[in-house]
Amino acid sequence: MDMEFSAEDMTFREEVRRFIAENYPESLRAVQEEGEEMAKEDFLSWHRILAKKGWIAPAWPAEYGGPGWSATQRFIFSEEIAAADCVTIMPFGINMVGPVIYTFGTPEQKAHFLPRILSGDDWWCQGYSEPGAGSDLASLRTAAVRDGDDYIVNGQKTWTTMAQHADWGFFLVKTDRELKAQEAISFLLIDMKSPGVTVRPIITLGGEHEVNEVWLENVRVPISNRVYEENKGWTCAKFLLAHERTGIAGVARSKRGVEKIKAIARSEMDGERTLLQNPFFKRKISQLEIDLTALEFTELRSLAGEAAGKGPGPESSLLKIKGSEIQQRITELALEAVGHYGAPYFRGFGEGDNEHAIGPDYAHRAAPTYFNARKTTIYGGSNEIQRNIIAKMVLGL
Amino acid sequence: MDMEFSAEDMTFREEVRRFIAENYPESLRAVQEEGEEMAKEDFLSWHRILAKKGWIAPAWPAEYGGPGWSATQRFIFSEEIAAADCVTIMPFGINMVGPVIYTFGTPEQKAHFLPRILSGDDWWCQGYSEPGAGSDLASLRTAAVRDGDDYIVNGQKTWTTMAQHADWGFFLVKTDRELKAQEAISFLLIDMKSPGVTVRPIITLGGEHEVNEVWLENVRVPISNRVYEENKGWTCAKFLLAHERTGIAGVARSKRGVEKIKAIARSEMDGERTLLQNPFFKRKISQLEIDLTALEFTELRSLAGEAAGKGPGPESSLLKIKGSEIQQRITELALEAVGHYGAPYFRGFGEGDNEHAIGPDYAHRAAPTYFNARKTTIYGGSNEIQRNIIAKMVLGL
Amino acid sequence: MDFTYTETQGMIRDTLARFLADTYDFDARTKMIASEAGRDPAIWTALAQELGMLGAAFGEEHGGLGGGHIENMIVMEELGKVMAIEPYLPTVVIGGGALTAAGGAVADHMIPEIIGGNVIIGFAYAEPQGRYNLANLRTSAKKEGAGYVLNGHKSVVVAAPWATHLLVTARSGGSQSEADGVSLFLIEAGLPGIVRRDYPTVDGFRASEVYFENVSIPGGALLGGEGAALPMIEAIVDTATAAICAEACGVTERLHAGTLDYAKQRKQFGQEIARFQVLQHRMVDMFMEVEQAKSMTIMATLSLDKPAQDRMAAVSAAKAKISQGARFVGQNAVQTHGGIGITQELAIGHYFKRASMIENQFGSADHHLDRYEMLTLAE
Amino acid sequence: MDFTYTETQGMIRDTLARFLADTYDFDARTKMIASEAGRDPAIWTALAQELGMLGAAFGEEHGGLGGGHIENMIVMEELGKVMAIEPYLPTVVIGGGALTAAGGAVADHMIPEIIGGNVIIGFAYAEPQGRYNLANLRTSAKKEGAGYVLNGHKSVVVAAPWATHLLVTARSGGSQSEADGVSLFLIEAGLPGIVRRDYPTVDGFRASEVYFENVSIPGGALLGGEGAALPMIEAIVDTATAAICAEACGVTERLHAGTLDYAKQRKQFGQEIARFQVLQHRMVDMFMEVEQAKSMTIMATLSLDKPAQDRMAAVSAAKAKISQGARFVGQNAVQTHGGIGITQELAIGHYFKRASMIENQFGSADHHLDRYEMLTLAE
Repeated sequence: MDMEFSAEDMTFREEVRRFIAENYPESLRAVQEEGEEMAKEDFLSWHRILAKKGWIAPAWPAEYGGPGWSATQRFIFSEEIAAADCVTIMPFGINMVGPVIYTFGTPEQKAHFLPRILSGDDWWCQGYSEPGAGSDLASLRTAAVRDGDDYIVNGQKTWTTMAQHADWGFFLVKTDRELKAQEAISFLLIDMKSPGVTVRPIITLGGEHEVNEVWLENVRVPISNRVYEENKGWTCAKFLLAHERTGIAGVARSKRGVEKIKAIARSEMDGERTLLQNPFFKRKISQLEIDLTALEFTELRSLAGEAAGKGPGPESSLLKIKGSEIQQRITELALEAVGHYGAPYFRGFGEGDNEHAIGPDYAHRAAPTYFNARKTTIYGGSNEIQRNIIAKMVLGL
Repeated sequence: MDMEFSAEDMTFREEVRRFIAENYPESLRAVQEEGEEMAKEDFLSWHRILAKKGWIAPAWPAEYGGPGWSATQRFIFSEEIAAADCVTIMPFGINMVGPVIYTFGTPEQKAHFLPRILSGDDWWCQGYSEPGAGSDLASLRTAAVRDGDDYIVNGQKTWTTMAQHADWGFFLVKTDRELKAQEAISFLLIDMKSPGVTVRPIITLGGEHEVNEVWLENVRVPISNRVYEENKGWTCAKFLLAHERTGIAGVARSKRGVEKIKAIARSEMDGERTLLQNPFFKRKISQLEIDLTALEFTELRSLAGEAAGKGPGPESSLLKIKGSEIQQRITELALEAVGHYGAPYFRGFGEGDNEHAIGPDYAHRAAPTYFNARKTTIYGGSNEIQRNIIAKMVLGL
Repeated sequence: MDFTYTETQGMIRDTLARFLADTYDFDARTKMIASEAGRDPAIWTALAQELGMLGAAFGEEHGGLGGGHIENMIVMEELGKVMAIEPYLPTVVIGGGALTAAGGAVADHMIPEIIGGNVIIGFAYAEPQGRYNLANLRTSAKKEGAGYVLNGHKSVVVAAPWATHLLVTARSGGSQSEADGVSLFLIEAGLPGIVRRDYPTVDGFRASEVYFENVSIPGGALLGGEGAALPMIEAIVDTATAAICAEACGVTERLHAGTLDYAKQRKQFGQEIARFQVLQHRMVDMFMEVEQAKSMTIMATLSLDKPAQDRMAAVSAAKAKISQGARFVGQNAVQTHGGIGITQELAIGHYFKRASMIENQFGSADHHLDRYEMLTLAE
Repeated sequence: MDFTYTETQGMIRDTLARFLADTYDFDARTKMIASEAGRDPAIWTALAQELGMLGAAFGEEHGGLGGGHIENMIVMEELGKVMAIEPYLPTVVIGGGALTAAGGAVADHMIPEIIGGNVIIGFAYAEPQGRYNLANLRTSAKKEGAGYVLNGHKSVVVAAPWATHLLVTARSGGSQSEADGVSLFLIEAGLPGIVRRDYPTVDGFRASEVYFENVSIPGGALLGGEGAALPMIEAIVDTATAAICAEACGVTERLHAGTLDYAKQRKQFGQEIARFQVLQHRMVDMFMEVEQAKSMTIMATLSLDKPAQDRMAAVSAAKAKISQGARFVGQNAVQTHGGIGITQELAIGHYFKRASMIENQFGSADHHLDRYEMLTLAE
């Protein structure tokens, strides 16, 4: 038992750090610091740089274009990416549909889609949730009916993140009205430019346009775009859910988030002292750091188990629960730290206004970010669902 | 709207305070400070003094021997009793069976039992819970079968507080095997000296003998000792449950408890400062005080509602939940405050040892009191049950 | 001891509740906020002239109904229930409170104007460096002739874009955080040298950064003694703090009720989510926070005329508890709603935003716990 | 990075677990505690001589198995699972740790005695005034000839009634809380002038107040440099703290497992209480605390040989988290059991008592948060 990184790992960390320093787009950094919504091209610029380097898909097998890293290397990579405040790589292609395709797809699907996911040529979105069936995937109503070599798809999806940019979406649809829910679901890849697909924005509390409703009206989807067997889509979905939960702890990003809070608390004054010298604010930070350490070592233990051949099991729900709670607490502390300047709201107001934001730079996104972060305990299977999963799968209740 | 006490109330408070100062037994105070278990006579000495004064049953109607006080006076009385650290008057006669008897009892029952409750001649205990049916009164199994002018009672009760001293007990028993639980229960008064009654101690975590198992084997109980109609005992039980919850907030005692913690924290050193100067310990005290203030004013609002003719409703479960949580937090702070000296355990060890306790006076009961206080969220309907009650009765869930 | 409303107080509450039910539903509020002005001035006029509501808390000698803190509590709770963005707090509670405290000719002139709905006041007290310390002021008021010259920068002055007047704290002497040397001025909002930068707030109000650049103000603008206004300002802010505690009661009551309604109708896994025990107990915990918020609001409101020490301890106890309760209720309302709770579409998310802002307004829970300890646990 | 046990480590764990399953069930433990001696000496002898367990953490040069902190972690976790009252912590982890650190002739002599089960050590470090500050000492060691004379009072010395030796911290110079001037002595427990007052502890151990009244001790009793032992004592206490973190993992794992078992069998309102969602989620939360306790214990244990700053921060982080977790798991185990959880009859209440004592042993959560902040967040 030891928790030191090997010399090779340290060298690797240096290499990653240097690569980011030398290649991360300056222009992107500027957009990030403004705190405005990213354009599609902003996300893609960094995606393409990583793709060119061969580092865009750390977890993919080498045969499909992954870099062939160890679990430790992937961990180091994610730490460095977070430490350098790089924009998030959209997970829908790389982390979600990609692994489903290389695990369950046909040779043709692999050959066509995987390279385009890696390159960023296709932007993906996820068509899972439906109105009235948030975390309850078994009660889906979107239906696909066979018509020759096609399915005709009708229904409505919601909470579809970044669908406004998407070229493709992967959808769970019912392909049999007779069978029980989980035996009647298929996994379809749908071209978002197909006739009958409509994307409508949902604006969230912070004013962000991240999620959408997607309406499907008589959308024609070739049967060849179904992954795995008909009515076996649940297998893909379960695989993907487990996959999605690894990394969802977000340890590296939260570490970076704690550092940012410290920086804010060093610059905010609380009377004659800095806010970081306020014992109670400091205590919230130290408690957060300690909880984050507990999460980190729980994730490392889980990774070690994975390396030893145990797949990410239902205990990864723990990582989701604790990870999301910590992410929220970071935003709570930021809002508390900025005091009066948490109130002003600028998004979409006075656009074209060249003046600097009101209050310190870090203040004007504190409240919207806090509001927005409430989603972390809701999406990806709400924390209540995660507790149900642990109760059932781990505790046998 | 105002929250000041009237001049009459202030005079009343003075009178109560003076009475306690002049009449509370010094010998009892000494026993309390030792922290050992009280003997029956210890409890009764103070009971008899209050009885003689006519103050033993603040809530009873004057016609049955109550002092005829207003809700505010009762509140003041309870505050002064707590502030002076008087021993608790056992509730089973005065607060529990007494009100049931004067509300539902026959003239004979009233004439016989009420004076003896007031005087302290009869010590009462409560036979409700059964093994396997803690808070679930509807699934009782103790049964009473008619035999001439008597019932023959068989069964087992548990968690029977202070039954080792009891002359009489009030019991919930099933009097009909056919009917549904709540329609088959009767409320019996049982002479604890009857043949077939066996009391066995249960020792709790702190080493206390407070609760007992009570075994009933062919115990013969005259039908004249049934309160209210046969199979209508549930009515008495519900009435009593509501009655029991008023005052269960324990605000006055908890206020006194907070003062004691402050005194401990003033005398315990934490390096160069007192523990009360430790910002985090101080914060726990201030948070506790504030939560207690919230509870106090919630109780006062509830009392005001009562005075305005609204009986104590199911929202009194709030008082039980928050009151018990606060009582527990007080004991947590005491244990935390005493540091190393929380560990030594003396009850029943080295009895007859005249030396002083190890560590400061306030230390040696901290851990047992903490352990014992876990009961407050369990008994009287566990806090989970109380939440179920609010969910159902207040929120309509 | 008595916790019941008088008949008049009951009428005030019922009248206001009916009016707001008619005029201030979620859609109407959304439209006001999205409008150029950010409000519907007709509402304010109606509150003043049709309902006489702006006079509820003022003395009869000024044309009011003879009420006080309790009337403010009633009004603020009702406004909270609909998330009203009306400038009642800065104008009536704060501005009116300052005028009542100061008395004299300015009060005799201005209070009827407030009651009539002709005046809106912005409270310019916060500064970028000052956090929640009311004495930490860089804004200066230099004596010049019979008047003063104001210079400085005030942060997040709620309702300033609508204001006819500004109530300004400034330093007429002393060093930056000293208790002595703080003065309070009520000035016209349009004076030369007052520069505003207006913006919306995350919870639907409009506010401004206000810059004073050599603003000449008359001597009559001074409320209270020159350099000796801090105790009065503290009392005013305590009154305001109790008022937003009352608003929080309205906001959290609706967060709880909305969650209850939603849970009873929303189905998952084949049943109403209200049937899940975890959610039931959570809604019970929310209920208990709302009830305790009400208790603490009454306690604080009834303490506002007590001696300063007692008043401050009571208000800080209430605000600390209510800040914590507002967070708990708001977060759990959103969580219980799931995705729909974090969209702009439903009212619930907006109640959550207001609850979140109330948390830190006039001081966070930590700030008030500090103050409470200083007053009651200093060793 | 590697979180797996070696084959030997796995064997140690399995052997110990089997032995304890056979010898240390709840009834056996209850009898030991109730006995005059308060323990069953045969167990200690068996641990030493049959299982060779007391040598697991010692170097081969002293006849041990060549292990260290990880072996202590394994043993302590297993002992925690049965609430063993064996003096492994003061004797092997603390006494053995001090001897290993000091080295030299005394180590060569004493370590084999420990491994053989012939020695029991009590760690006399706490004092009535000192709380968790290891340097706050009134016990004095005055140089006299080749030796020292000890005077003072040590609090709650666990296992002292059984001890052959005492490991004593004392001040050979400096003022009461100064870092300099602290010395460490290993002395025989029966020396003239050592007065004990013995008592049981609430969690089943035996302990003593130990009074030194002009106790003459030889110069060879000194471990480490005279007046310079504080860093070594801090390292030893950190090692002990990590060890009770491991014990806490065993204790809380059993609290959780016991609660799960009970909930699956206990019926109320016509169904197993394990079917109530509120209890399910609570048991999930308990599970998560247990898992995180394990993670933090590994983290702290693997940090014990790091530089002092890093070691202290790691141990304090772990102990703070585990103190909180032990309280949460213990309280909820009892609550879920209901009345039966607070009787002496069931094991669960005794696990709760041990968990409650672990909370503050070697420092409360607040103490360790303070230390963590001092090390990592000092500005």
